[in-house]
Amino acid sequence: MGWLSEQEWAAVALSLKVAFWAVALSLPLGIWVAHLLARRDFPGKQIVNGLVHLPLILPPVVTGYLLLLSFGTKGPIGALLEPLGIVFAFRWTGAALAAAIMAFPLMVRAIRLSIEAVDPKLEQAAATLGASRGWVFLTVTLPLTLPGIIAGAILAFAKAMGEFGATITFVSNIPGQTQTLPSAIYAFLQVPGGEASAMRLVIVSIVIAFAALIASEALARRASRRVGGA
Amino acid sequence: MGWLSEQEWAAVALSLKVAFWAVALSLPLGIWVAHLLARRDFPGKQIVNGLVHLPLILPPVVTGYLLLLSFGTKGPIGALLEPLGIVFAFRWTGAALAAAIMAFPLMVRAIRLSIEAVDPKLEQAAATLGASRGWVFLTVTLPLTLPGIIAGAILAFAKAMGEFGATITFVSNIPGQTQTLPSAIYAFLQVPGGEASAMRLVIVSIVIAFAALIASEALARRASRRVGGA
Amino acid sequence: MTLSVDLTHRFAGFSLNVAFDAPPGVTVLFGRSGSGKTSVVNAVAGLFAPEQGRIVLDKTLLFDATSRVSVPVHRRRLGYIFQEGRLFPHLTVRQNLAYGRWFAPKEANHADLGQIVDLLGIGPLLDRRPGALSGGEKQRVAIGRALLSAPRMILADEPLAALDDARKAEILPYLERLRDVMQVPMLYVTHSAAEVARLATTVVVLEGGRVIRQGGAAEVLADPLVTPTGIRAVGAVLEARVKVHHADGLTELEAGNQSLFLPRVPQSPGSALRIRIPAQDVILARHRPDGLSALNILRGTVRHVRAGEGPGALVTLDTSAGPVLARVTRRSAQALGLVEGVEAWAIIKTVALAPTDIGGP
Amino acid sequence: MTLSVDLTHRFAGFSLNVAFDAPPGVTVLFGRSGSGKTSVVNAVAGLFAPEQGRIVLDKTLLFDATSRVSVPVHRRRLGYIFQEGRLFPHLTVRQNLAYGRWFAPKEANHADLGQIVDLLGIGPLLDRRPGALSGGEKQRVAIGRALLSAPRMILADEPLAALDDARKAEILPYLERLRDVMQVPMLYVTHSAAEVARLATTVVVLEGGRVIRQGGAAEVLADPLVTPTGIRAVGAVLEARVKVHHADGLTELEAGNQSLFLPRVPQSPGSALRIRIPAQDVILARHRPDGLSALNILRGTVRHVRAGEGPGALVTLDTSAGPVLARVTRRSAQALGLVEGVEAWAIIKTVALAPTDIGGP
Amino acid sequence: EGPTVFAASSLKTALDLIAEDYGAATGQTVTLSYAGTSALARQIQFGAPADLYISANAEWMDVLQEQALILPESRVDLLGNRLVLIGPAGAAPIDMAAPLPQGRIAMALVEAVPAGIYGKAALESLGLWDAAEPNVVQTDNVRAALALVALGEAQLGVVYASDAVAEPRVTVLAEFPADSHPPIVYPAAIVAPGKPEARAFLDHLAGPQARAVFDAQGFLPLTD
Ligand SMILES: Nc1ncnc2c1ncn2[C@@H]1O[C@H](COP(=O)(O)OP(=O)(O)OP(=O)(O)O)[C@@H](O)[C@H]1O
Ligand SMILES: Nc1ncnc2c1ncn2[C@@H]1O[C@H](COP(=O)(O)OP(=O)(O)OP(=O)(O)O)[C@@H](O)[C@H]1O
Ligand code: MOO
Ligand SMILES: [Mg+2]
Ligand SMILES: [Mg+2]
Repeated sequence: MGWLSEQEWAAVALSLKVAFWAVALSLPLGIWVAHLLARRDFPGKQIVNGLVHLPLILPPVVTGYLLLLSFGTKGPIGALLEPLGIVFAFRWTGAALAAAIMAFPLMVRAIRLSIEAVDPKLEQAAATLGASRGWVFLTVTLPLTLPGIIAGAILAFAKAMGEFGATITFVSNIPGQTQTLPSAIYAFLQVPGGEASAMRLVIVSIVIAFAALIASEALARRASRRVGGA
Repeated sequence: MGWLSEQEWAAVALSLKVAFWAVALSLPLGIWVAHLLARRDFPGKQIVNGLVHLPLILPPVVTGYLLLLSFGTKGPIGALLEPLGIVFAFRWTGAALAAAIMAFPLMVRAIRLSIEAVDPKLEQAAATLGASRGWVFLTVTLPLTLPGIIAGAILAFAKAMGEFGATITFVSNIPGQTQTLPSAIYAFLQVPGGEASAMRLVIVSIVIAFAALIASEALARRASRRVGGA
Repeated sequence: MTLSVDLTHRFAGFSLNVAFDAPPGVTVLFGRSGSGKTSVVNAVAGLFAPEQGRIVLDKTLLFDATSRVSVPVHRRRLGYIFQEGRLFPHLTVRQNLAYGRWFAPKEANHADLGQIVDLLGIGPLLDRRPGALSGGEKQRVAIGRALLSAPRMILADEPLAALDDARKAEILPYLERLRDVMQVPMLYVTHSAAEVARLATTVVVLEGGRVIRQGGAAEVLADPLVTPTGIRAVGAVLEARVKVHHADGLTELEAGNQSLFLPRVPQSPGSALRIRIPAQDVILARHRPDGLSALNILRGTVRHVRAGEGPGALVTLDTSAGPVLARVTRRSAQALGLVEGVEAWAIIKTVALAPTDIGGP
Repeated sequence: MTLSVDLTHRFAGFSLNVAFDAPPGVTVLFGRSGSGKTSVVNAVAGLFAPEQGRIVLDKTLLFDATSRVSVPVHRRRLGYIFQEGRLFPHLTVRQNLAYGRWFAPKEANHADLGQIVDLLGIGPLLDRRPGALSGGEKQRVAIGRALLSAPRMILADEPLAALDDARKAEILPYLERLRDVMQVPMLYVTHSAAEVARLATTVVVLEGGRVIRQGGAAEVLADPLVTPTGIRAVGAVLEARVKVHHADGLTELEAGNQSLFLPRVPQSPGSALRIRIPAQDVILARHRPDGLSALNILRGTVRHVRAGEGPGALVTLDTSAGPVLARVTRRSAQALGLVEGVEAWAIIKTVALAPTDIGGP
Repeated sequence: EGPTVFAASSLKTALDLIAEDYGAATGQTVTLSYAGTSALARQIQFGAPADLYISANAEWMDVLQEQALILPESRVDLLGNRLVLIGPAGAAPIDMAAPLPQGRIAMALVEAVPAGIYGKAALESLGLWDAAEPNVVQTDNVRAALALVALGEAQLGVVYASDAVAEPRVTVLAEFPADSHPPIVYPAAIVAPGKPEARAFLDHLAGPQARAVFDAQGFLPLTD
């Protein structure tokens, strides 16, 4: 405990919370969008595809700025959601939103690739056995996509842990509320001699990310072992 | 032409050049690493896996800083390479290096997922027909992985077009040499009244990225149509 | 339940133009590799939408290209046994088998899991995943999965191709029971004349995407001009009735007013049976032969003698049990003076009436 | 070229323990579904490394668990026709066929592409990709791909299962030619007694992962105790020699000093042949029968009569052409007084000696 | 060949104008690389091809000077700036002696970014910090803080006077007394070994034409 200050521990805890919820809540949407892009043809598909990739293309500051414009208390969406008690501006929820949006293209791509790899013949077989589209998706497509979903989730988690530019622009940096690990690291790097302190936090980030990676690899391995045989 | 200044056109051209080379040169390595992670077991695999993901986890500034430390003219690797005529520091090559490293985890994941989806039974069949490991990879695994390679390349390209933090930290923001689109956008956002100028560049980014996306979708569709039948 | 199929489709390099009406029972699609059998089955299942056509099952319009009707696959409730297994790799064998039950209506007539598992001999596999099953094991699980989905109709695409004769002999009676007792109609693809003879109510013969012959099993198999899968398939199918089970393990049948002996069959006295007599298993004689190990000798009159291209000839003998076909050499036909109108005896080895060639009507 | 296999492996729930030595020619693995045939073939191919064992092809040690030797799959140069096709989906049929040629040594004895394509009837498919081929078409391309890779040995896992009889009849002679003319050894898995009789030099019968019988094709098929794929497989295999081709399309053979008539065979007079006489296609008589359409009647002495469980009995008749097996009913055996030592005549229908049951020695 | 100038991002508008004039007058192209003060300083530590460095605070210039990366005799405090409290356009001026009104206060990172550090010092010396702290939202640079006020997300902001000038959506509510915080300076220095063109441009920056531009952008030219 002595190694990190109380405020730094708070940043660690917050980063974990933000990354977790960013991934957990965007995952269903990510799966849905990935499925849409992988298996359906509809007008405007390329637009959806482009929008999903947008956060990757734009400098994070721009994304953060656009988030502020739309989800801020004065923004159209922010104003719409506020009466419902959903507030993003200057809250950790906003950090989670920013992280989720920045991580979304990575998540969607991974899941989409996995969905595309599922043999449509198996889905057809399920349909002949009486499963409707929805059930086919739930009982066949989804389980077979598991390795991709795990990969997508871990990519998104890693990205969420590292996201900085959009987050600080959107929800700024309020210690204990929106100060994530990357914000803290950034702050240290701004002042002469801050490198050592920054490195401590970098190491914490790395340890967390490695742990998450190893866990995800084990999960994915189990999922594909189940599919592979034995 | 009047719409963008000469310096801005230079930034567009530079960004394209940087993104292209970042993707083109890292692709073979990305395929190799993805194959390693997908199909081989070796001690330290988790370390390699972790290192690949590192640029995702760390705030981009940190990655940029580490690049500066190691590839700068005074850094150990930079010093090593300089006599060979390979210089990254404050050159567009450095911007490409930064973009490649930042995009690497995305590229590797996409390719890895696709490799994992290739049926090992086909690879076995190729081996029984006399193809050595290398040939199996080139003639069976690689072509079947094409959709993933295209996906990985386009993700990496998008990321390379949008990369900012590591780039500006590593190679600075020198017009015509290291000033990419995101750096130029960032600079505009730093000054009062710069939003409009920034938005013009944002639109240019988006147009380029959409064009690249649509091209990649068409390519991937053709690749998988070939595999699917007909 | 009747199935009416009429469809036209042009693939690159192959055009399909198939129309047939199938009465209740088992309709066998018979034809060489690449003749369009699987395509027809896929169209009935709803997995492939032909450019033109109409498919009606009973009174339900399943597909009509003109009015753009197409009942979704999962509502058709057709138990499809695919040519290539298509087991769910992420589910255990047990879960694969149970998959269709989930979606079947509660009131449907469910087959019994235990019974099917025993029939198919897949008890020891229940908790395994399909990945490492042997070829035949996969096929058996696929059969079980379709049977257990309480289908209104069964679509079977060469379901027994990967199985050994002994296993086939175990499964065929079950399919017969489905047809006769549970009245489940089937569309059945096979290359095996034995399976055709045993199961088929109707045979539809395809060649190059077209129906070249359609009719009752007896009729089609007796036609020497229709030999899509080789001359060995030709044979007569007789209707018979179980007379008595003898103590030495033989069952005596009556066909016309003639007696035929078979190894014991499970049917009880009085029940009707169909027996197939492959033309090449019949020997002809001009006089009633004596002292032969063959127990079944039918008297008849030669209806006609058709000389083939090779050294053989196909003789049709009208007996009181029905027409019997015999393949003999032209040399023998001449030596014996087998010409239209003469009397002759057909000698059929008892045991040549093998179990797989016997079925209910 | 000889193959020696000895391997032991425990899967969860199944243990494999197989050892056999195969002389040059075709070794058929015969056995029920799940008996371990594919596993053995995979071990020979190098796709599966058993826990214990040793595999030697000719003088080359392919695998030895003890000394941890395992020649890499691609160096074994065994043309494997898989049970499930495994065509490369991204290559055209032509490219699939040509795949192995790339890697074969230049000096290898290459089969001719055009010839194989004609044989398999896949000419119109050459520029298509395998995705939408029919089941049988896939299988034919897979056969072609293996044959064209100039293999030192062919591993064939039920290669003809998905094909119709006519197509089988076209392909079998080619496999025979490979065996006889090009001297390519084969390890061949099949459920079909006809294929065994026709191709096998050696038969290895597997059951539950163990070899229960091994021997020459004639010997194993004549053994009524070995009926892994049903009683219909039992039969005698006789060695014969072509005597003369008659004008009416029949070929006269000599076996022992007895004459046998067959529809014209391609072999020239003097060449040796193997013919299979399924036990159930033989009728026995105590007196030389007369006036029958059957041309082939062999005289012999009953060696023994084995009563089975059912109503049947298996009679072995020693003739000068070799032992002939006949399945008759116990009732007939009694009625005719068929006991050891008595004289009897075996009546064999000419055309029952069908082409798929005939092969060179 | 003109000089390459590494300058703190907040100087972009002014320096772009000055460099254009300078180019027109002398025919020399000035290459301007804008980034955060710290990033630029580090890059110079690692051998960046900079001829002139204009920092937004003294600390980073001190670091470079200690490492002998700049020519110490060339170092000048080029510009000054004032710290102001801003609010949305149209808001009423505020008396700094009274407690600050409720509402979020946007500032640059108060421990890391110069404007934030100065701002915190100023609020502390005015006795306002303890009350303000819970309401402070910190951004990675001053411009982002300005944007928060301009968009109405924050009710108050502490920024440089130079930032406030060009943003019509904000008003200056009060100016912090110059003695409430350490002096705000933008030191400039020639990067070793020293290029003549850099000296010429530095001289121009200190000259009257440049001063006029800086003035107009709200900076306080310090060099006399
Ligand atoms: N990896 C494995 N784990 C567990 N059991 C296995 C594994 N691989 C094969 N088996 C079992 O070993 C037995 C033999 O399999 P194999 O594929 O060799 O059978 P086969 O004789 O080829 O059968 P078929 O004729 O049905 O193809 C089967 O019961 C199979 O389920
Ligand atoms: N999508 C397609 N494009 C082109 N040709 C096709 C397509 N689908 C099927 N065919 C062709 O149509 C023909 C009939 O195919 P189908 O699968 O119905 O044959 P089949 O009778 O089931 O043969 P088998 O007994 O070999 O399984 C084949 O020649 C096949 O190659
Ligand atoms: O001009 Mo700065 O270094 O972004 O405050
Ligand atoms: Mg088919
Ligand atoms: Mg097998």
